[in-house]
Amino acid sequence: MQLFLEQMLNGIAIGAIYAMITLGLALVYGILRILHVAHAAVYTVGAYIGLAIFSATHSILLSAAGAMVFCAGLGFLIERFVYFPLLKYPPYVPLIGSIACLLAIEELCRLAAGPYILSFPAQLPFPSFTVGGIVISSTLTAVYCISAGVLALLWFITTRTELGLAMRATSQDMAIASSMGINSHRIISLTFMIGSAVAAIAGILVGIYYNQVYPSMGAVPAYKTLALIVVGGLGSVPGAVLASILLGVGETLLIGYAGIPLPRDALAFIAMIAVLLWRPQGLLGGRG
Amino acid sequence: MLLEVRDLRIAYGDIEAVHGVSFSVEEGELVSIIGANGAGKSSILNAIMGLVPSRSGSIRFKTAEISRMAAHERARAGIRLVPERARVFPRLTVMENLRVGLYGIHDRSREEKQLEWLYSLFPILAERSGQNAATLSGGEQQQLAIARALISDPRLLLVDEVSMGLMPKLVEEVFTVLQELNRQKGLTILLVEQNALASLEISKRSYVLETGRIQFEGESRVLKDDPRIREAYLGL
Amino acid sequence: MSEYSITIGTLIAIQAIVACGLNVIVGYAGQISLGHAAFFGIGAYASALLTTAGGLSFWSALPIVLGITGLIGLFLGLPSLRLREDFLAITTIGINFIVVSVFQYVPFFGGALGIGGIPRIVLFGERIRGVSFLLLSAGFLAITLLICWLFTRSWSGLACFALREDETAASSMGVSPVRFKLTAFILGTAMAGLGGALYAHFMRFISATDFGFPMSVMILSMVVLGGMGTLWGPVLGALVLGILPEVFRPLTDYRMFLYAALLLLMIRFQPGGLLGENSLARQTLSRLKGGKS
Amino acid sequence: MDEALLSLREISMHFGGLKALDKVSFDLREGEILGLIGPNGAGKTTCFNTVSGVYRPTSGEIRFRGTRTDGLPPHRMAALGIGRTFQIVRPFPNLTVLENVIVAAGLNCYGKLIPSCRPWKGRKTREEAMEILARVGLDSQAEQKAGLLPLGNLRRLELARALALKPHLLLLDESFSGLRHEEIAQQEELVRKTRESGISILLIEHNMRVAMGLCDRLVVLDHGMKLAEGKPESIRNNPEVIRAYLGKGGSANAS
Amino acid sequence: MRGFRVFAAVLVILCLSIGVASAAETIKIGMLAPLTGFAAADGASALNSVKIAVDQVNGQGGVLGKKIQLIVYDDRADAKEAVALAYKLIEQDKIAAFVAGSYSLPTRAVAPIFQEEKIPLVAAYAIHPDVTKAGEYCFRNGFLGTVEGKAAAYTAHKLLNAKTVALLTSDNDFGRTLVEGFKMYQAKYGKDMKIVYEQAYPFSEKDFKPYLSKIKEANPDVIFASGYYFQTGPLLKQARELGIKSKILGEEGADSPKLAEIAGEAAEGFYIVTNFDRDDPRPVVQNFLKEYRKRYKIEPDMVGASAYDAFMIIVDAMRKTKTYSNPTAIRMAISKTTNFDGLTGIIKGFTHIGEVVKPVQVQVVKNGLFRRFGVVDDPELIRP
Repeated sequence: MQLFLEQMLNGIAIGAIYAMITLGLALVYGILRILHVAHAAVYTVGAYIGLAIFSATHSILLSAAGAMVFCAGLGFLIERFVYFPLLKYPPYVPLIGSIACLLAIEELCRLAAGPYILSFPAQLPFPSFTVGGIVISSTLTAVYCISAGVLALLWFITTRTELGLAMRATSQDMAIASSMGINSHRIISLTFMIGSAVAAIAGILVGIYYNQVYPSMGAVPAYKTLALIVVGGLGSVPGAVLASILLGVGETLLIGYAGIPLPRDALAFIAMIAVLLWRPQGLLGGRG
Repeated sequence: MLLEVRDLRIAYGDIEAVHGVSFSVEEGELVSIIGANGAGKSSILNAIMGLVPSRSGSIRFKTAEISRMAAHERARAGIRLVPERARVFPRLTVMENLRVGLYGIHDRSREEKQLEWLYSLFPILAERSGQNAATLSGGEQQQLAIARALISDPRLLLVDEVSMGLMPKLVEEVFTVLQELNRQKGLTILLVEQNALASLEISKRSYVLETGRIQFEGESRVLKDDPRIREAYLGL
Repeated sequence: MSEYSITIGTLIAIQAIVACGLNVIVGYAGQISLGHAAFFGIGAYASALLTTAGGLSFWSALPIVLGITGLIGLFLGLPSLRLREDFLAITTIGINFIVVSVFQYVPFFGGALGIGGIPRIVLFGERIRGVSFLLLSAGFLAITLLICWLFTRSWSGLACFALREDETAASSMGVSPVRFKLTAFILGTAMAGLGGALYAHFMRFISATDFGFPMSVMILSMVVLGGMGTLWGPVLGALVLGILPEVFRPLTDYRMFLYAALLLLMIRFQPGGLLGENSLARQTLSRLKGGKS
Repeated sequence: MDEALLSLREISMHFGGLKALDKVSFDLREGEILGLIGPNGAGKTTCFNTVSGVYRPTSGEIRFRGTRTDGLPPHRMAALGIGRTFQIVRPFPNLTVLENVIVAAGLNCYGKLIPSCRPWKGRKTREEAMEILARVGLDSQAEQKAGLLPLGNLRRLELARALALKPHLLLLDESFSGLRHEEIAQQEELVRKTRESGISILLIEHNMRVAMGLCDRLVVLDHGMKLAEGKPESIRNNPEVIRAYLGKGGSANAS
Repeated sequence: MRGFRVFAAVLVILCLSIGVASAAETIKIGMLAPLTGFAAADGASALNSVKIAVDQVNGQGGVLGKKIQLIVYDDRADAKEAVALAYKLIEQDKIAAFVAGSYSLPTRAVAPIFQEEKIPLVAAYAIHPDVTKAGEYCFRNGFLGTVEGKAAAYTAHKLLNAKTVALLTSDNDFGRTLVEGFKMYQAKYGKDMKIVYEQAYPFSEKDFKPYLSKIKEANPDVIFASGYYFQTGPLLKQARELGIKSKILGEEGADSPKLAEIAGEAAEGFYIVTNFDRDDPRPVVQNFLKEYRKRYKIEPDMVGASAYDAFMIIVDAMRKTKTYSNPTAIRMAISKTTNFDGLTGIIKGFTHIGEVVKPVQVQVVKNGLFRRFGVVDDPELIRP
């Protein structure tokens, strides 16, 4: 029982981290119908910028804020200069652009910060608990609190603010939304910026959680998150979050109990194909 | 003149759908453009709203040339559209759909009043306010689309084929509401309709459109009995 | 001709064969596939296993390899019949990841150690290597191109074009979408299998990582950059993307960055491909001809 | 009854809760031009799509030359001898005009393995296709990319493609919409000639002038139900039809 | 269009900037290393160390009066690229010998080529058995997986007195052969040491808690966790977070200054079997450490040390035979290497298939640094 609970707690934490990365992708897909693989590059850059600021100031808050701003800018640039001009082409064209973007940014990170794995020695000011023999470390607490906070904030923005309403309206019918006075260009850019800012937090969190930041840290998330947004229902943000957490827990339990040495990415895609066969629109997908 | 359209041409790729139409709407008027389907009516409304680019011609609204403005700028200038087939946001609730209509207008006191008024106009929307718009029936969606356009107090309301696919009784109701809005609140409405007789009934003036051209125009009272209408529709 | 350029040339020829196969699926039949490297790998593993564990010669193994890859292609082409574009794109990525992990984690396929000791191809009693391997690959590339060319001239090819352009209209002309989409998948994946078999016997040692998703992207980039749906596009794409990294070689540290940046610029400014409609090459060509375009 | 080429019996089509078609029945006789008309949203296109095999009707029966066809996919319908055009033209834009027509000429090759591997660039095929193009007046544009044609020519191209199937029945989906006056006249002429060559025609048309002038008989749909059926003159004077088209009016000024 | 013109201009400039390096009368030694891509850190490490070696040799006046010129290409740890580059090194650069500074995959692919062209190859840290099997021209300065596995088992059994062990293995070629070696030792000498848990984990794994939770239940004396430092680092941290008290033993993949950075406190008391002893008092080691720290402001690692030795073994052979142009002689000299004073220990020699024979080092982390813990030099164990 204790083992099971430990596994669950850990699985949820992993799922929460997945969710933070997948969120931005789901947001972007929902609004532009683009598979934004380069999102993983934004996440990597977030970790690097966060680490750089942290090394200079030793303030994790400043580091997070700086990384968010920087990544929001990066997301904006990618949207404006890569995706926007390619929107009228079939989806594989922006996808290749996106992959090229991912590679280029990864390489830039390596050139700027060196090929070595850098450690992210930040201590997050979160307590650790021991409940009934189960240890919940401070990093785990941090992952829970921060991801819950980010998710709540995002939920608040999308459901309770005018901006969120405009984002949702734009993703459902861009033309009609603009005929209601919504500047859809700006909303698209803002969506990218929000998604990218969240990716920055995810990057920093992962960096601290595993205590490593390196150029190719986005390689696995880049494609795995694609499977996750499909499982969740393309474009559905709550679906993506649900899928991420389910996958985190599922992976952990499978590995913990079945002892299958399958790489996790393949597991995600197997889950995706299973879901597609059973429910082609995804777990929470709207359009079938 | 609130809206003045001169020699408007609209093309999709190589195919020109509207071959140079001119018409105008005065403040407080209810004007209808009628014609069988495929005549290009919706294209005209979409071009005024800015959803479809016009190839040439001018669109003046409140003396300003708007034909090169973005759709959201036109919306902010006071033009609102009730689109064909309603096109409500399916995964927003009724309430949220209405709120989208208020985007960029920050006057909370007015919001309450407007909602109250719209709910009295369309009681069913009050009942369904928490439901996703996709769950509404066709008629309810159409009412929601009208309410969504009205909530911002537009200067000019563009209404695109509200009668399409609706049961006759609902058509009547919707037209009555439009007429009341025009008469009692002085709302300027440009109506595009296939349902000729109902449109002629409530509008002051009408334009009859056939394959992308305005064939004739006049006072609706007079046109009602014009045999040319029947001809345009039924090919007599 | 040095072994170095022969090696580069051989690899380009092999990749061009695989790219031609993808072109049949994506360019001719209009079906998205982002996991083509999986079939490249299936071909390589099939040939490697048949010639090592199976003891067959390359030539007797080849038809079996083509059959296996074509059959698996048919099976994996089935999702294309019911999935929307984006779902299909991601599903094919998934197939790539799954196939690679099967190679990597199932001991039958050599697991993480890969498969080594793959024999050389023997032709007319001669062990093929160096220039002869290049010529052999070029020969196979020529055959592949010939098949592509014949395909575009066959009713099947025409049916695929029609499907690519407009599925609804095509089916109302009597073209069965199921039949011809699957035809394209079988043909395209069999070509990837051919490339895979050549690759296995050229490298004589293969491991799963050679056929990962980055390889799929590389192949797709070749097709898109060269000009999708054109006969020579994939070959041109393979040439450009095969030679560029070598040209950038002296810039060691900046090489991959420049490569990625160039790919980005090319796709950004020539999204239709170098030989595609309205491409710079076509425009120049028509300007040179002086005729009206 | 026996001579009916195409017959629909109690066809219903439901999309979720929406009844797009409600028990529609009618017959099309050999050699006839039958018009399917009705106001926007009346269910014409849905009806058309059940006949052409795009939709499988929720209930009811469709027979073509005696065999039951409801639920068959479009390519099987084509093989049975039903050609169609599209309301929103669907050319194969990157193929030439000639190739567009040749696609349809391959009808007999697509079903079998060996013939489908034969080349399509034969002289005979080409000549046949050119002949059809000449019939619709597109022979001079044969080598042009179809995507570059103006709408009027695209409508003719669609007709040519359908003719290349050598069909018994031609389904024309608003083949006149978006055309200019002179083009409409040409197109009408083409349709008449087609019928004279022995091909029966079912058409959807909202341009009443065309429908009235061209069709032998008309079926009027409204709100998914058949409202009337008969010769153009009787339809024209049918008060229910007039009301369906022009609307009722009169009662809107309640206040 | 303007954008395209800029792009074209960039392209032209790039092409022009690629000059042709002309070489004076030097001895050319080739090397492939993954300088970009996922393995870039190891590539950099290997290259940095070999550069020191080159400068040291040239500082002493070179070999046989000639300077050594190192020619390095980036293979991105990709077999395809490596094959082409091997030919480039052989034909265009006409190298005299080759240092394989890359991973198993590319090294395994190029070994037959050097064998065929009769150019001596010394693999630095590639561990696949096939590398040396390519022929008599191929040598390896790193340990075979089985050797290191046996050494690890010995360490756990004799040095750490384990009665129960858990094996958590990186699922790649090295991890698998390590386990093989570990079990070979256990079957022969360690019947009283029980394997209570055995599991392979995929290479991309970063989260070991599912495995560790199970291991915690089994509560072994020693956990033998193979893998690279970017895997073992988080593993240590997570193990200690879960409250696991078992001793943890890793292998040379974890031999990186980055390990302690990543694992922090949790790295203390972590053992590895490896190919480099930092507390070795011999001048060759201490000079290297000093120079490396001075130049690169970072701690050197096993990868670098192995590459350094691979290079030095070649140089040593050239000096001994007094030739740099006769590959057969160089090859013979390498195969006859005895008691070579190497950075990674006293190299006793090479077996007839080209595998190195030298002691396996056991290190332990103290105050964030790897320190000597012991040496495994039982000839029974270290002879492949």
